[in-house]
Amino acid sequence: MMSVRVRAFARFRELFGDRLEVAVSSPAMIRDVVMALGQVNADGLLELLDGEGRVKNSVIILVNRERITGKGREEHPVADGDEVAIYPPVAGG
Amino acid sequence: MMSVRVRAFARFRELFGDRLEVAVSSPAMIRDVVMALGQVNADGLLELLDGEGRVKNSVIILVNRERITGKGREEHPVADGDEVAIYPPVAGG
Amino acid sequence: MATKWQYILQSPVGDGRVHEMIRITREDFDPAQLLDEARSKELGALVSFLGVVRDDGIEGMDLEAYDEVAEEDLARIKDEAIARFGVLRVDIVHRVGMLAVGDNIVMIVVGAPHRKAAFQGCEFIIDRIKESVPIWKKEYTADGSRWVPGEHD
Amino acid sequence: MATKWQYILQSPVGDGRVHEMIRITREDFDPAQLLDEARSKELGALVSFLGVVRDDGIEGMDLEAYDEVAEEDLARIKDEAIARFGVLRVDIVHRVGMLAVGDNIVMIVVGAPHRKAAFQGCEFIIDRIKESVPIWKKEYTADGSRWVPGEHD
Repeated sequence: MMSVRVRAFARFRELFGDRLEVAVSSPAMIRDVVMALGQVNADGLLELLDGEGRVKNSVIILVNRERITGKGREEHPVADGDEVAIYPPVAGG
Repeated sequence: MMSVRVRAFARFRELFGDRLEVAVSSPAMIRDVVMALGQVNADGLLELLDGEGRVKNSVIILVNRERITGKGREEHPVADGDEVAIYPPVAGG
Repeated sequence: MATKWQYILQSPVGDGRVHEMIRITREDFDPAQLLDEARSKELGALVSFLGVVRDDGIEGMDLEAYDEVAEEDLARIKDEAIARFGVLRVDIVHRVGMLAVGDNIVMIVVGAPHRKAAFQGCEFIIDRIKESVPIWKKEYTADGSRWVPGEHD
Repeated sequence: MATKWQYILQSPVGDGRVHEMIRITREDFDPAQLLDEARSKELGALVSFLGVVRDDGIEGMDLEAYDEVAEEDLARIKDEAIARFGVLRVDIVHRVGMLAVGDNIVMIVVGAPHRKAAFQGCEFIIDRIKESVPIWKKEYTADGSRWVPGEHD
């Protein structure tokens, strides 16, 4: 098992908290981290997923402050100690 | 004869003065007023005219603060006491 | 030389406390104050343009206007910006007279509920001023002077 | 809740007396001072955008940011504006925390030799902030609260 730091913002912060640690088995990918959030808030996890159980395109994901995009992003590797951030579309300015 | 007030700006002010009165025979048109400026400064008048002796398109002409444009503008009537303004392209802002 | 002339157009806006201004003036103006006074809680977006005498080798410039016509033009341009873009507040101050490098020339402040209208309105106004309002600049350098050619010569 | 965080990026500009600022802050800022400090004789054109909490039936809003990423994004957007439009000076201040109607949210000041670049740079920056910088707003009304949807939802 390894530990990943998760940061959530805006609506997702309300669902999961702003900073948390989740334990996932190694090797891990983004999908594992997102699914682990179901242990914090199972209903909250459903808000992140579409009808096929994939993470919605509107959910923005960063690993170590770098945005991860593209069809295969859920398979992007995550290492012990990484910071994974999730947030909804931005609305600043 | 009738009297027309002329106002000139920028380069044209330097040539003719900023406010002057010119006498033209009635009925008069813009062309008569412009040509009368030759009595104030004959060389200056040449700066207003193109190769065919027409008033250059770049010379802006207003009568009573209304801009007069178009091919026939030199034939636009001018009445006793009117204010005719001439100026080069603007460069404010 | 342009004659001394100053025109202030006032219309109530917002809570009626601070008034819009359309002015051609020989006096300096305070950009900070203009921006502050334009604020109101209806205006989610304020866009300002400040034109300054730039240090490109000149010693200064003399600005001249056909005051009465310039004022009418500014008021008409303001109305056009309101009609075209739905902006709610417009201030325009343009100086004439002798200015040194670094001096204020012109400031435009445009307020709107949203940013797009404020940007469009502000840029529209300065573009229209540069192409149509009877104001001229004569630049002075160590070697002499020259009239700045119009953008629409 | 966004953590308290403040970042100031400083780089010499003009005579080196006044420095540019890229900042996310819980403190209020003074638009007039920002505009004044941006002035220099190289900058013939200064365009500013000020965003204010607009009175459209809300009582206030709470702003939250992913501070570290937002700061990096603002610095990158500034560099992009410099590279794309040739602007010479960029200040960006964005607040987070609880704001009331009429409060300042964000200010961008862009200086360039000429107006076109200053307008393009300023509008580019606020557009990019709205579409990509991790900042969110929750609006509070008499009836409750709601997250403001992103422009690029």
